[in-house]
Order: sequence, then structure tokens, then C-alpha cells
Amino acid sequence: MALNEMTGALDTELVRKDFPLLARSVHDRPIVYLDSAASSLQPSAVLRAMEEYYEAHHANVHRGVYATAEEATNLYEGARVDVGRFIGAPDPGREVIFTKNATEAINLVARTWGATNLGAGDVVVLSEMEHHANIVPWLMLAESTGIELRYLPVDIDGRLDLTGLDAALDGAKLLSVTAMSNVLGTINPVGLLAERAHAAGALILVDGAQSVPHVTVDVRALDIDFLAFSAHKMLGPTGIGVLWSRANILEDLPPFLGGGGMILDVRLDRFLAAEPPQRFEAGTPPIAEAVGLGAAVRYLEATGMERIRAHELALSRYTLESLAERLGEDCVVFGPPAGEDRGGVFSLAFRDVHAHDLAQVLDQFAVCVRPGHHCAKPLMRKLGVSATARASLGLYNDRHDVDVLIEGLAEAGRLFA
Amino acid sequence: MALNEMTGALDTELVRKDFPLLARSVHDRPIVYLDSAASSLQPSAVLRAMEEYYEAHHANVHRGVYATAEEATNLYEGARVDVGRFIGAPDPGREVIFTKNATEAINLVARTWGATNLGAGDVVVLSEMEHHANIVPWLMLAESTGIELRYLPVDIDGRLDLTGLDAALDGAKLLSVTAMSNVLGTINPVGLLAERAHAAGALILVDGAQSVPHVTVDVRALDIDFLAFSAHKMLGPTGIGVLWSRANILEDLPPFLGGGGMILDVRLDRFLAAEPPQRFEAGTPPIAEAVGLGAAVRYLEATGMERIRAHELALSRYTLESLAERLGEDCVVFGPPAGEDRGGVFSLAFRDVHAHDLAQVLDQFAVCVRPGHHCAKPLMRKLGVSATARASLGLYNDRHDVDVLIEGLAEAGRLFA
Amino acid sequence: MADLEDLYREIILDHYRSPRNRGELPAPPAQRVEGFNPLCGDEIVLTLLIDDGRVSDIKIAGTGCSISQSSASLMSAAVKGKSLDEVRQLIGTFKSMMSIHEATLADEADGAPVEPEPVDVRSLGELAALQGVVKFPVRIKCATLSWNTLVQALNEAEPQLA
Amino acid sequence: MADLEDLYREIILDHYRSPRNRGELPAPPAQRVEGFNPLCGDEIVLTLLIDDGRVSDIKIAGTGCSISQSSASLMSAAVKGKSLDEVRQLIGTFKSMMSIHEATLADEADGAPVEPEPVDVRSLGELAALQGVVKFPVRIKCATLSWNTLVQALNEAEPQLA
Ligand SMILES: Cc1ncc(COP(=O)(O)O)c(C=O)c1O
Ligand SMILES: Cc1ncc(COP(=O)(O)O)c(C=O)c1O
Repeated sequence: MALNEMTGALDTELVRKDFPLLARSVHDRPIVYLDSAASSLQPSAVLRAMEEYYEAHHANVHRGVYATAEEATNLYEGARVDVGRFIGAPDPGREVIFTKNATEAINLVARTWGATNLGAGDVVVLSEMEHHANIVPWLMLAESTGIELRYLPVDIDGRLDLTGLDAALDGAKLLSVTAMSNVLGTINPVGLLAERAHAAGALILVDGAQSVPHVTVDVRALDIDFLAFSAHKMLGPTGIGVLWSRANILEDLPPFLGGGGMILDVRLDRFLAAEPPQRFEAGTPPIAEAVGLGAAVRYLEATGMERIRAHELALSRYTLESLAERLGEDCVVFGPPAGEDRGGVFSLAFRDVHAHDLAQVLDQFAVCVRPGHHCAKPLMRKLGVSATARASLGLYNDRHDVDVLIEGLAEAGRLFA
Repeated sequence: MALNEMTGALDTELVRKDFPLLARSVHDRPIVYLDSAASSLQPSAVLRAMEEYYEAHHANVHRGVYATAEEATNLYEGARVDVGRFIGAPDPGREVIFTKNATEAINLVARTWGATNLGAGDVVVLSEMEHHANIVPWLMLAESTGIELRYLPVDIDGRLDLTGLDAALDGAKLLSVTAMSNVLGTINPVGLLAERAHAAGALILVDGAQSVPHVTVDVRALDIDFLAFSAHKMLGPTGIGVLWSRANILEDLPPFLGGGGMILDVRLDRFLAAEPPQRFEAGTPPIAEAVGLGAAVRYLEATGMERIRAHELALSRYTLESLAERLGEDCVVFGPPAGEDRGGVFSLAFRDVHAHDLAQVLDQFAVCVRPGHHCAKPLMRKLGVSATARASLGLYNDRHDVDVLIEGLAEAGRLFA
Repeated sequence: MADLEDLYREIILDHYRSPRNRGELPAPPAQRVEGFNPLCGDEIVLTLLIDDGRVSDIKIAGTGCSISQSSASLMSAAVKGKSLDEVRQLIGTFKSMMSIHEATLADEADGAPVEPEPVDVRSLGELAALQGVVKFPVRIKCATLSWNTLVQALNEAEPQLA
Repeated sequence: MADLEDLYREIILDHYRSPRNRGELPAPPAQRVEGFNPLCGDEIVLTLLIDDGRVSDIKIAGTGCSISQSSASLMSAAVKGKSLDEVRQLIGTFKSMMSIHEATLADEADGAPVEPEPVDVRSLGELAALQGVVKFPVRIKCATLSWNTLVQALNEAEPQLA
């Protein structure tokens, strides 16, 4: 555990030693990784867990009697328990579904719950700040079933405008919103949204892709119905995501994809689906990836989500203050001011330098930021920009990272003066 | 390359050094891994490639400007090229789709090509030896669209009975068959099936989950339309599979899942899908897994698929002969005799000892075999058994492995005498 | 092979070779329920006749390994003639014997290993022979298949007890 | 920052700051095509007037980075007034200049690096300023966006040439 002995706070210097990629140099400069909102780095503990899995325990799960098959199954199912504990799931063994990524998790809900519970004219409420992963599956469902989509608007500060919330929820069957914007950093009031959705008779799906890695998310405390997130944004490997839902909801859903592992019986003309979560995990699952995700969760727990949040909040304050101080009005940061309802994601506009060019110049400083629409084109249109340069924080970032970012932005200013 | 200097053949002793898991002991005995049909082991080269990816190049792909994002993208797209080359794809960059596993690949075809090209009464031809992964997706499609499924029968030797092939194909739109049975080891005449399917105006999907790891599969030479397979059965990692199809087929298909990466544009009320293969890869893809799969393909290429096949064929002969010699009629092996049309998969029945009990006794010898229905319940019903104990070979197996298997079977005989 | 002998005790092999109450009762009047172990392909068909609050007859068909078959046979012998209350109690006792290992696992994952509830195996009679199975966690599903199917049959037969 | 200066040459920054042929022609009669770079959000609207086998007018709207904007501007200036044959030829020359790196990559992957075809950059005039982009492979898509959109417009305008 990388904690300061005196204060109990995160010791970033120690944390950084856990992340091998931070030892890299780019263009002869030490890397400054500010792209955790796209994908986080992985600590050695996660890489070692997967390596050990492959080197000593690998086998296909669920159907084996021999020792390594049993070990692999226990590791896989153990990861389900780890993940469930991390998000406060009452019954991980029945409620945690491993998917390919957060995107597949949301599609799974649209194709199973949506396809059986929604028909022409039924309303699903989204928001204008959603990632494409939480828009396109519903657009596809709208195409095939004629459901109606409503969008909660984003206000001028980059927060959800909730004045029309009850009107939007009126007659709705589902509210599907992100817990934290991957463009603005805005942390939405999920507990309140869940309450209002339920009061209106709607279920709530929470896109936790950005929140689960950075703030404590407890499905019971928030009283939500579905939660989707990805391992690769929370110190885990690529190739695996999670859908959590209540056992009583999952039990009534039809299967998603068909194949091995999700059946009780198959005949030439019919099949019988297995119980959740197996019903939704067709084919050989991402076993090593689950093991890696389990290790990531344990790393986050050992570090402490509160400590991580405190560190990132303090660094967010520093970032916003330094940008304002050193670059002044040349630099616009979208989204709310630093505070409890803001995560460490900073979408920047710098003078009239295009985001792509900013990122290019920053690359020369070994600063990794992401230019573009961040898979949120509707929000970009609302903000009136086609692209931003996004810097985003992880528990391994420190003030020096922010300083180099600002140094690079200043240089971009000179180049494009 | 682990080749014998004199003969150029595979040197199993050297090969085995590449696979860390083979150094393991179980119940104080060196592990005897005979479950490659369920999942293969991984050579160090594959594990190192993934580790190096995470430690030095990890970033989300496709949207980054900075150095590691570009490296990650090149590694990911490079794996696409590797995989395409391995299966003789004319245009990997447009034809190779990374999925979660072979199961998802087949579901993808059913949900996109199937859903748009098939309607009530249209015929899809399968076979009785299919894995659930190539039955359930079609049963689900039949439920929603009313398509008709026909099954090519399996004959008494465990081969496809092709006498009624043309009748079965009459009016069919798709023939979807496995290239190699995961229960019987039967290698089906895919080239001939493709010819007859095309002559009947049908397309052909080949389930290559078992064949791609063990025999040369060339999509051009075979003249097939779709090929599905999984990395974890071909020395690669879990969490990734492949769908290959012709560019001109893929171009006309609607998207599969919706989200980031698969779009050209998204508005609140509509979206525009990207070109293949991106159109079918919604969300953050299995990046490290693609890197691992690329390394697996290069390992297989360097070893030589012909050499691997020769080694496994010789060892298959030895296995069948030794079982017959040493256990006589007590041991029944399903499927055709050793030969060009048989891979190294042996579904065993031993006296009246149940498969599960066989596997349990074998585990005490550190022998890893898989008991059960092998996700092929219709075939099991046809064979008149509820379960078999399946031993399956990989390039790392040798005669000693087979000898220990037989020793264990004999002990099971004594225990259950 | 010491462990194996603990798993494959003589009573188990005996019930495997000569299963009791084999076959199917005509249904109706019997309650008929199918059980699957999707992981290994075991299938069981349980037919059950309840008369005056007692299991007046029970038969077992299907296929499976020595553990699932002998467990079904042992179960059928144990419940036949018993009152439904006694059967429910027996199910409870048997399941606690079987789930010891599963419980331990789950608790370990929680970081707080808990002592399993002591089970009075004497009340199980011959069924106690299945105790060795808990050392082979993968096989617990084999041993409990018929019992889960029995629970389902009881629930379907008398919704008021469910 | 030597590399950067190679990418952001003076001509490029000039065309970025003062783009030529900015706007939209009324369509119809103009051909109107939209292009997207889905990876970074760049959008381009190209309107094109073909008259007597020549590009009689062309205008560019949309948003994008310095490379995509300057490339579009440079392209518009280069093709305006040219015959369709000349335009097609220019497209070919420009694309070979741009694809050098991509080709090398693909060939490397095949294990057989091949010398790229030499491109006569003199025939490109001001456009040659975009040569520095090939050292930044991710940016090639930026530079070619407007050109791909132009190809699409030409194909839609005259199916016979497609
Ligand atoms: C013939 C066949 N097809 C499909 C599959 C499914 O592969 P996966 O589980 O990796 O999706 C398998 C593997 O179990 C197989 O043997
Ligand atoms: C808010 C949000 N939702 C969903 C996703 C999709 O995650 P993935 O690409 O891992 O499926 C992302 C990540 O890009 C995200 O930021």
C-alpha cells in the first residue's frame, strides 16, 4: 500500500513505482500519462496475477474435474466475488456478469431487458452528456422497436439540468445515464436520479465506466438497477467489462448471445437457458481478464477509494488553478469547477489551436492527452466544438504531470501564435 | 523454433520448454495436459508479448495522437494483419473482425447477416456434430424469424453423412458447419462443402474453433464466406476471437452492437455506422489480447502448421494404437480411425465407468482430460451417451503423456471393477 | 490414491452398481421433474408420489456419474416412506454436509473464514458415505443434483410449503 | 521541436489561418458531400461545381485541425479550374505522397519492406508542404480527409468515371 506514513494519504511517489509504464520515456522525456479516462495504466500486481494465471492455473472453466480446471474456475468465480464486493452487490454469484467491455454491458441490457420490456412509444430517458456507448444501443433499439428517446439537457456549467427531470421521466420505463461525464468530469447525482426514476416507475441504468474507477460506487446505497463498467479504465486489463443487475431482474431476462456455457440443455429444435449470470456469458469467458480485474479491484481496495478520490480531487483543484493562473483566459476548461461533483477530467480549448494540434505538440513533451470528440458527439455539438484536448487524472498523477502539461500548452501557443 | 536438427520435425522436448504451465506438478506428479480442445496452453512468447504491451505501450487505440497510443494502435492493427495472413485472408485490414470468442463471432453472423438476409421459412443447414456455439445462435434466430434448420447427419464412423447433402442444401441460404469436431476429431471436407453450398446458392460459415489451431486453414483456397475461431484454443489468450468474412459481404451488413468506435457520426436521433471491420467492434477492443493472438500466430507460423499437423497425426496414431493394444475392447474411442480426416481429439468410454469418474481418477495422475457433453448435446444423444471423457492433443504433447493417460485409465478400471 | 478411496467408498460404489428405486412412476398421479447438471451432462428424472403427507413412492431415472447416481439412489432409499417434514429436514442436513466447502470458499473470499455449522452426520445414516465428496468441490454438484431435483418436485407438488 | 516544425510549416499555418475557398456553394447545382474523420471529430463539407469537364468552383466548410484544414484549403486552390483528368492525377500523386508511411508499415508486417514508389513532389506545388505529415502517421488521415471527400464528390458527380 502506497500511503504516506504520517498522514495516511496516498503517496504518489510510491504509487508510481507500481506502474511499469510510467518508467517509459518518449522523445527522451519521462512519460506524462494524462489519459486515464480513455484507459488507465495497470499496476504490476494486475500483470503478475494474469501471468501467474497463465503460467500455473490456465484451463477452460466450469466443466473440468482436474486440478487446474478447478483452480481456474475458482479464480474466475473469485473475481466475480471481488467485483461484487467492490460495488456493494448483495449477491455477486448471481448478479455480476462478465462482458467484453462497458459497451457490451449496455448493449446486453438493451437487447434483453429492452427488447422484452419496451415497445413502440415506450420512453427511455438519456442525457445529452452520454458516451456513444449509452446512445447508439438505444438508437438501434429505437430503429427496431420504435421506442422514444428523451434527453436530459446539460446546463451551461456542464451539469445535468434537472428542472425538467420529472417531466422527462413521466411515463418512462428506463433512465440510462452516466455517473460521470468522460468529457466534462461532471459527477451526476445518481442516488437522486434513482429515486426520481423509481418514483416515476422507471428503472435506472448507470454507466459507471468513468465513476467506478474514481469514486466509491455502491449499488445498494445508490439503489440502482443496472451498472455497466470496464476493467481497462480501473487499472484492469482490456477485454473485460461488467454488467451488474439485481438477481430478480436478471432472472426474468431472455439470453443475450447463444452458445456454450449459457444453456441447461440443447436439442436440435430448442434449448433451455441456464440461470444468471451464466445465461449471459456465452462461450469461453475472458478468464485471465477476470483474474486481472479481480487483482485490480483488490489494489483499489487496498489503496482505498476515499484516498484515491481525495488525491484526485486535490490534484483537480491544482490543475484548474494552475491552468487559470498560468494560461489565463487563453485556456478554457469545459465542465463544472473543482468540487465534490467533479472528477479529474479536463476538456481543454486553448486559443484557436485545434485539439489535434494541441495533442501533437504535447506529445513532444511526452504528455499523453486525447484530442477528439471522446465518443460524445451530441455533447460536443452542444458545447459548440468539434473536438477538445482532454487531460484526465489517475491515482498515479502528480503536480509535476500538470506542470508539464501547462508547459506544453504554452509551447503550442508560441507555435501557433 | 523447436525443431529437430536432423529431421526438421517438431522436437517436443524443446517445444515443451516454451510452455510454462508444463513445469507444474499436480498431486506431486508432473502435469499431463490433454485438454487442448477446451483451451490450449500459452507459450512464453505470447505471455511476454502481452506483458510488454502493458508495460510499455498500453493506451486506448484509434483516437490518440501521442506515441504510446500510436504504438498500441499499430500493435492492434498489426495483429489483424498477422491473423489475416495466417488464414490467407486477401484483405485483413477490412476483413478480420476481433470478437470476444468464436461464439460471439457466430452470433455476430446470425444477428447481422442472418437477421437481414433470412426470413420465415428460409433454410440454414447445420450438422449434428456442431458445438452449441453453432446451434444456439441459429435456434435463437429461428425463434425470432421463423427460419428452418436442417441438420446433416453423422454416420456410424463419426463422419458427416453427405449422401443427402444436395437435398439438404436445396433452397438453403447458409451452410454453417464445423471444420473439425470437438468431440470426434473428425475433420470435415470444407472445400467440398463450400463448393456444394455455393452451387446451391448458399453461403458457408465455417466454425474453425478446432481446426484453425491444428491444420492449415486458408479461406481463399477453401473458398468459404465466414470463418469463426478463438484465440485461447490456438496458444493465444482468453478474451478474444475472430470473425473473418469477405469485404464485399461485410460492407452490406448492419452493425452488431452499438457504441464508440463503430460509428462515423452520432446525433440525438440517428447514427451513421463506420466501415468494416470497425463497424463490428463496438467499444474498447481486446487490445492486449490481440497482441497476444498475434504472437501466438507468429509462434504457430514459425513452428510450421504442417509440422504441427504431422506431429499430432503421428501422436494420434500412437494414441489409438496404444489404447487398443493395452486396454482392448474395454475402451471405446468415438470418431473415425487415425488419418488425414481426423484430429487429435479422443472421446473415450471405458467399461461402464462414467466419464466424470474417469476424469476424477485421471486427475490423481495429474492427467487433465475433460468429462461431459463438450457443448455438443445433440451429438451426444446421437452417440447414445450422456458424457465422454475427452483427451485432446496439442503440439506440446508426447508419447509419455499418452502412456500416463492409459495408466490412469487402467487404475480407474481397477477401482470400479 | 488415498483421497480417491475416500470419495469412492464401498457404499457409494454399491449404490452405483445396484441403484435402488430405479425407473419412472406413471405421471400423473406422480410428480415428475427433470434435473440437469449442465456442466457435465448428467440428467435425472425424478418421479414422486405423495400420499397423506408422506413420500409414498419415488423412482429415479437418468444418467450420471457414480456420485450423482449413488447420491440419487441413497436419497431415494432415505426419503421413501418419510413424512414431508422429515424429508425437508433431511434435505437440510444433507445440504449442510455438502455445502461446507462452498461456504468456506465464500467466506474466505470475504476475508473472514467462519467455522462451518457442525452437521450431525449420524442422522444421515448411509448418506454419510457421501461425506468424502466435500474434499472434491467440483463433485458437490454431482452429489446435490438429485436433491435439488427433489426440492423442485416438492415445491411443485405442494406450493403451500414452498 | 525540430520535428514539429517540419509538420507545421509556414505554408500550412498560413492556409490554416486564412483558408482559401471557404464556404458552401448552393447545391444543387453544386455537388455536396460530407466527410468525417470519426477518430477525431473532424468534419468537412465540400461543395463542387463541374462545368465542361472542369472544376469550375469549389468551396470547403467544416472544422478540423491545422492539417486537415490547410490540406483542404491547399487542395481547393490546387484543383480549382483544373480539368477532371488533371484533378484525378493530382489526387493520385498526393495520395502516394501521403501513403508512403502506411505502405511501409503494411510491408514491414509482411516481413518484406519495399521501397516506396518515388513521388514527383514538384508537380504538387504548394501541396508539397504537407510532406512533413508522413512522419506523423496518425495525422495522415487528417491530411487526406478532404481528398477522400473530393474523390467521393467526383464519383457521385460522374458515375461514368467511377
Ligand atoms: C467446435 C467449436 N466451436 C465453437 C467453440 C466455442 O469457442 P469459444 O468458447 O471460445 O467461443 C468451441 C470451443 O469450445 C468448439 O470446440
Ligand atoms: C462514460 C463512458 N461510457 C462508456 C464507455 C465505453 O467503455 P468501453 O469502450 O470500455 O466499452 C466509456 C469509455 O470510453 C466512457 O467513458
